[in-house]
Amino acid sequence: AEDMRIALVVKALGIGFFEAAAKGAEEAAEELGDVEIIYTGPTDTTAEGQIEVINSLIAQQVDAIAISANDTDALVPTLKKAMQRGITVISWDSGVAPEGRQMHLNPSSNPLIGNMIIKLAADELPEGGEVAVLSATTTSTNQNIWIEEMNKVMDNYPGVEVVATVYGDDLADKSYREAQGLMQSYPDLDAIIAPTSVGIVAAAQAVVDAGKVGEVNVTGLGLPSEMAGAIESGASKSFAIWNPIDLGYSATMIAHALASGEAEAEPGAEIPMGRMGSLTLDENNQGAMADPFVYDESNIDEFKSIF
Amino acid sequence: MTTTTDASTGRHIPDRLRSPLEARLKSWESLLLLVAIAIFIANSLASPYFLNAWNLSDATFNFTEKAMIGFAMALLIISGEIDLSVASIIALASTAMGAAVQFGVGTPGLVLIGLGTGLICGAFNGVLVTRMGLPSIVVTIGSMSLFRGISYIVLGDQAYGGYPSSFAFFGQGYVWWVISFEFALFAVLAVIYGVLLHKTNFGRAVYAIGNNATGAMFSGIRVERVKFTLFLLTGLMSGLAAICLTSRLGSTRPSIGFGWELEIVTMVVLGGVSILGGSGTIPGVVIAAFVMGLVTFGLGLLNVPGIVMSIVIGALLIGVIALPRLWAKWRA
Amino acid sequence: MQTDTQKDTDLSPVLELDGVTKTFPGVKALDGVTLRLYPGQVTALVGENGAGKSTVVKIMTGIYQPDGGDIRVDGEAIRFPTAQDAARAGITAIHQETVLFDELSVAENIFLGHAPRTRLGLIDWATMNAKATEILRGIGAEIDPHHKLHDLGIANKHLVAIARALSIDARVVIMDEPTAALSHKEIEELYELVEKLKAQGKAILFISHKFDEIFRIADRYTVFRDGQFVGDGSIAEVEESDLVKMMVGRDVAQIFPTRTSQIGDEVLQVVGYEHPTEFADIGFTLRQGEILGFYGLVGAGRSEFMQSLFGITKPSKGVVKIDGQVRVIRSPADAVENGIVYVPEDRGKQGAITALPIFQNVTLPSLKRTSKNGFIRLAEEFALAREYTQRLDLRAASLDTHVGNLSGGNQQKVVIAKWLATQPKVIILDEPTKGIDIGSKAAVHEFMAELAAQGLAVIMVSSEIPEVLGMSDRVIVMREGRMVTEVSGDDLTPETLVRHAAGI
Amino acid sequence: MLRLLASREALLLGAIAVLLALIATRFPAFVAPSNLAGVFNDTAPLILLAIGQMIVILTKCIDLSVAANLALTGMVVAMINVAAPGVPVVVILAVAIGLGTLLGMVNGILVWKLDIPPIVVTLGTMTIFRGIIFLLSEGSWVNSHEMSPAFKAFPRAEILGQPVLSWIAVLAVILFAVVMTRTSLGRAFYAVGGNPHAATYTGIDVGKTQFWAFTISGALAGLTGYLWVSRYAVAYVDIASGFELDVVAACVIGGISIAGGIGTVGGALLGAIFLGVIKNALPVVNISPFWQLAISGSAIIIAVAVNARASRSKGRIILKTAEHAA
Ligand SMILES: Nc1ncnc2c1ncn2[C@@H]1O[C@H](COP(=O)(O)OP(=O)(O)OP(=O)(O)O)[C@@H](O)[C@H]1O
Ligand SMILES: Nc1ncnc2c1ncn2[C@@H]1O[C@H](COP(=O)(O)OP(=O)(O)OP(=O)(O)O)[C@@H](O)[C@H]1O
Ligand SMILES: [Mg+2]
Ligand SMILES: [Mg+2]
Repeated sequence: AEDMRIALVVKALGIGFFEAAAKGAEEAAEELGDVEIIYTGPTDTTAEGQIEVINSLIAQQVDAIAISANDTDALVPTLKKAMQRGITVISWDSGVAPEGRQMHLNPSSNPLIGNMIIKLAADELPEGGEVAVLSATTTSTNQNIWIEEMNKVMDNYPGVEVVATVYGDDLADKSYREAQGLMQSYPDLDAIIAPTSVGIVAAAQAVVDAGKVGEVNVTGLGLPSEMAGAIESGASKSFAIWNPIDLGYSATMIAHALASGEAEAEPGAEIPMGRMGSLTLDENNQGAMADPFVYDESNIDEFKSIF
Repeated sequence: MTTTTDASTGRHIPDRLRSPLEARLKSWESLLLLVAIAIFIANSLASPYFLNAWNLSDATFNFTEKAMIGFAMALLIISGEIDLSVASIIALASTAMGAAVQFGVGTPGLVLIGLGTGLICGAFNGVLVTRMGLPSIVVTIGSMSLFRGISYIVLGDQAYGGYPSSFAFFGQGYVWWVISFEFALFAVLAVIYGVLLHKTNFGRAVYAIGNNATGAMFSGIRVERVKFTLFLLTGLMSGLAAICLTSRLGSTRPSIGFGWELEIVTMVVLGGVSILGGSGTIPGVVIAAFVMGLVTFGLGLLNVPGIVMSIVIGALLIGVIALPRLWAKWRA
Repeated sequence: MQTDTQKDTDLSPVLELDGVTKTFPGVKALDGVTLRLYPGQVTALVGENGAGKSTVVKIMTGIYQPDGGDIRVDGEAIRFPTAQDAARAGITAIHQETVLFDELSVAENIFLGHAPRTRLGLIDWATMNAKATEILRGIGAEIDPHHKLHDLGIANKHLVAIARALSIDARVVIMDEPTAALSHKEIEELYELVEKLKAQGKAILFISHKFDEIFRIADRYTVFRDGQFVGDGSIAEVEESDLVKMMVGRDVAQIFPTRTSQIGDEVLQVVGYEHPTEFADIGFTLRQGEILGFYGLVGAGRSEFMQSLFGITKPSKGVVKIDGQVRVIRSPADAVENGIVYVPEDRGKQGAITALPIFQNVTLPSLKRTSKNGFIRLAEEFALAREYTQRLDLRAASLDTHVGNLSGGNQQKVVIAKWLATQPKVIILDEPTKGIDIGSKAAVHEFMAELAAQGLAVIMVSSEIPEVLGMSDRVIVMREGRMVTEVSGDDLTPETLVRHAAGI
Repeated sequence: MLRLLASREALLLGAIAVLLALIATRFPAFVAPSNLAGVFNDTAPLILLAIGQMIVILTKCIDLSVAANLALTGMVVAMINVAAPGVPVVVILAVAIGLGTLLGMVNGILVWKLDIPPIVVTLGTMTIFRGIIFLLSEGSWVNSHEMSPAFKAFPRAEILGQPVLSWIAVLAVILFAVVMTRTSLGRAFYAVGGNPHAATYTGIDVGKTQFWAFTISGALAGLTGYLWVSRYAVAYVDIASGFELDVVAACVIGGISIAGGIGTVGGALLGAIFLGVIKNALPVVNISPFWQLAISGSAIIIAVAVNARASRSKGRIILKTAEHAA
């Protein structure tokens, strides 16, 4: 039979996190045997760019689209069109509004992540202190949700105060400058939380350059390969991430299951994800893959060559 | 100390040396049309999905909104000015419409607000350029940041949604079979702008101004008024594009349409409009819109990343201008 | 004069052009011309507009490359790939258009490309300013070399161009209509300078349409017609009428047209026109069929006033009445609607749109008449353009030719045709025959007379006394931005005009 | 006019001083010398690029490809560093400047030999350069931990208490101030932009001079490419994307006329610093980042309006009575 074509659409090509996810997708394809992966995405993180990509995927009549969205709402009409033309659409990592997809795969549960990022900072601050958030773009869906979840649990960390939230737009230089600005405006700053793999690297570099290693701890979500240096220099004590390879693998497995009719996307359904077990959907047709994993001095060397 | 000659009757001067047909055949547009046809053929050979009415119809969305602005931009560039703030006008107009939705404004009201915002932005640029005599490239680099900046101030990290369902027609509706509303609008505007530029006194004034604004003023043309009108038109078209794009996306974020200004300028220049002003045609811009749409769609079907497509567009832009000149040099 | 003639048989030419050809798209600007320049002699180059005079200058100075033929310096064939190569060979030129840099200082304009250096090889500004002062003083120009060029009037700019030409130690000095923008006094100084250069043994090429100055300073002449060499020889052995005949190819009588116009009703009245810096106290009336001359030294502010009347600049005070009605003119478009049109002095920039074809230039202000509901009708445009260009005896390959490809004189005709086609009430001609050859000049004069005869009111700004006297019914003299007097009838003599213009 | 020019730069200096004073009222630490030195260091790349852009604009051209050139050169040297960590920084610098120069020459050749309008050429090469980065890197990033310590250390190394990055900007300002005022090439840039027609008559080859302007702009972009990548310790396709507009904005604010022929190195320097201060100050004084774009846009518009007002000609002075009044 003809191969099933599954498109893995990412926020932008070239980001280490998504390259790793693509690896996972290929792994899943190999395991499934009759699947061809189309790894694609725009070159900059815009919704318009993703729409053009999706349009060409619709034209190619792919069987499934698994997307990490640059915008919750803007992709809905196009993805609806895809579904009307019989294409299975799921979102993963960064979600699309429910009308625009059949289901959403969260890398982890949002409350867990929100709690994790503040906990990583707070664990180093037994006396409490000032922390600031360096986010990606102002429109990034998942960052905004995590920060929201984080704010919900702030009461559990008395003495720790979030003094500012700034945006580095997932650009290294802008993130760097924002981090610098934070350190200048808040001379007593104790930690920078960057729930983005671009921001966390830039913030660590800024801390090193400002000579504030040991004073300002950088934490958040990052890739071991990119953060190895920061852990080594001490700019970052620890950070977390789920395994992007697993994420790409799971998204592919789910897309395959839905497209082949093996599973149905409806509240309460259990969808098989190969070696990752199965995913249970909640009332919004969402599910969480796994808990985030913490990396520090003790295990960084083991993972830095993997992703 | 002057002399007189015997009252000489003037010599006969022929109207033209070259027939208009000959001129047309040797024109930029013919060259570009050949390029477009070549790309079309290449695309149909390269991908089995290309020759499909619905796919081709979907592909037109890649350029219709940009081309609407491109038409007005062509006139503006021919007159010797430029507007780099168009994409930011889209953002501001979209933001204004989004805000209005929150107050329960209906579709007709939204359309008026979108167009009105475009006009106001166009007037802002127009006043700075024509009244204060500032260079348009600089003014619109400034207003590019300003207009989008206002969107960011209003929206921050929020988005506007909840557009009425009837509003979806502009970006998602079809007038007949595969002909989308946007494509129909594009076609109608192409004709309107073609006539305006090539068949009216206004168009003639635009060319005169682009070639020599001082000379045009000394010839009794109201140069500032014409330029101001062109800025208004460009703003209006940006407002119109904002309506279509917002309707197509169904939501508004301040980053909407980011980077479009350069794509639109590229389209216009590829269409043979001289960036220095004074020459260019609407048919050229229409063909250029198709060329760019075909290139992105064709390469998209092969899953070529967008940045590689932009290499092709960049190379086309330089190549299509450079090749005839190289050819002429080589023959000389 | 006798000795000069003697000289040129003995001497060999410094610079010699032989069989030089230059073709532009559609025009053979030069067709195998010959030109010889001798040391210590002034050679006048004469010819109608478009005869190829400026083109030959540009070839001698490395700006254009000839298509064929030889350039020889001291008998040796040479090529000038750039202007600097020509300068190195000792050839320098004052070009017809002032080609200088508004944003640079006077000194730098003089020395750009050959500035004095310090020992480190860096530009030595102090020496440059000192040398510039010296050269300017040498030609009697009191200009501060530190000033930026755009702070200077057109005449002073021209003096800077002359200084630049002298800053190069040249053997050949070319002057392409150098007196066109200069006042009486400055022209006299230029003549002295030419004598001085001659005495230093330099070869001088002098291009002019003014026969009085040619006969005053030239030793030899060369005549071009339609890009071809017609003849050369010693000035002492030729009559003005012979030269004219060689230039035009036929006999021409030298008279101003007889004026037959009926002075009619008053069309234009200007009361108390004033501008903060440019002009003041201007008031006059103008009637149908009348030619009103405006005389003054170059820089007297006549052009500025005319441009204000045409709506380009805003006067601070003053009223304009047309046919007895007060009119507010805020832009040239208003002026044209009210029947006032202006043929500017600077035709390349203001007069014509050189990149557009002739017919579009002619119909530009009349589009309302040739179109229907704002839509263009080409046939009517061509008809209108043909009518007026033929009446002015325009020389062009076709009405589709770009105006930029025409010679200066023919460009001027296009501008005049453009305005006549609007059927105006008042036409202002600013230096209408500046840089125009003798044949076309007569045509312009005749046409002016004809316009007046048809009831048009004409204002003519001119710095040439014979033209002012020969054409005007009345003359207004301006000095330093003010109207000093109005002269008519028997008072119209060269002496009165000069006295009032100079303020003596 | 000399006085006017001086006053134009003085005006900008004044504006920067006022801006700093305003910031100081809300955040005194910002104007501490060490912090200002930091702002200058941050602005150094913008200064370098603005000098190159100024020269290009002087010749009536524009170079929209500087940021793409920077990114491409940066990526190439980063990849060289990854492939051969032992290559000394001097060689890396030479490669960066050399490659940047080469890319600048491509622009220059197209403008000079084929007479294609500069904005078209650089619009095209801008996308082509970015595309080439993608093809070279296959879209992947070069990260901090992959770069050798020496590669990253160079711009940060301190001489007399200031980082090398700052010193390079200072040297470039001095070098180009001399080039622009005291060499024939420098003056040719002014001549070509001021009046190309007259430049030809003076024996200056307009196209060739523009070629050199692009070449210099390219060389500076290449140099900045290495400095940028090593300073931020990352290289990917989109670095410095959109930065070309900041560079043009710095020039405009610095009083460089987009029509060519007018502008100074000092102006470009001050324009860049003005933008640099705003960019650095906004996050510090706690103005929402969402205001940043609108503020820099307004600054550009105000600057160009002020500059235009200062240089507007008020007509000729013919009347004797007007002479003293003026
Ligand atoms: N750059 C050019 N392109 C095309 N044609 C040109 C160009 N320069 C000059 N010509 C043409 O060459 C011919 C000679 O022009 P040129 O300027 O040498 O005349 P001229 O004798 O100096 O006239 P004038 O007395 O009006 O200054 C004219 O027909 C003119 O139209
Ligand atoms: N410094 C200058 N900068 C720019 N344009 C100038 C300058 N000087 C003169 N002009 C323009 O050049 C033309 C000729 O100037 P000119 O010196 O003949 O003065 P004018 O006011 O025209 O005097 P008039 O007409 O009385 O001779 C005019 O159009 C004038 O406006
Ligand atoms: Mg001439
Ligand atoms: Mg005058």
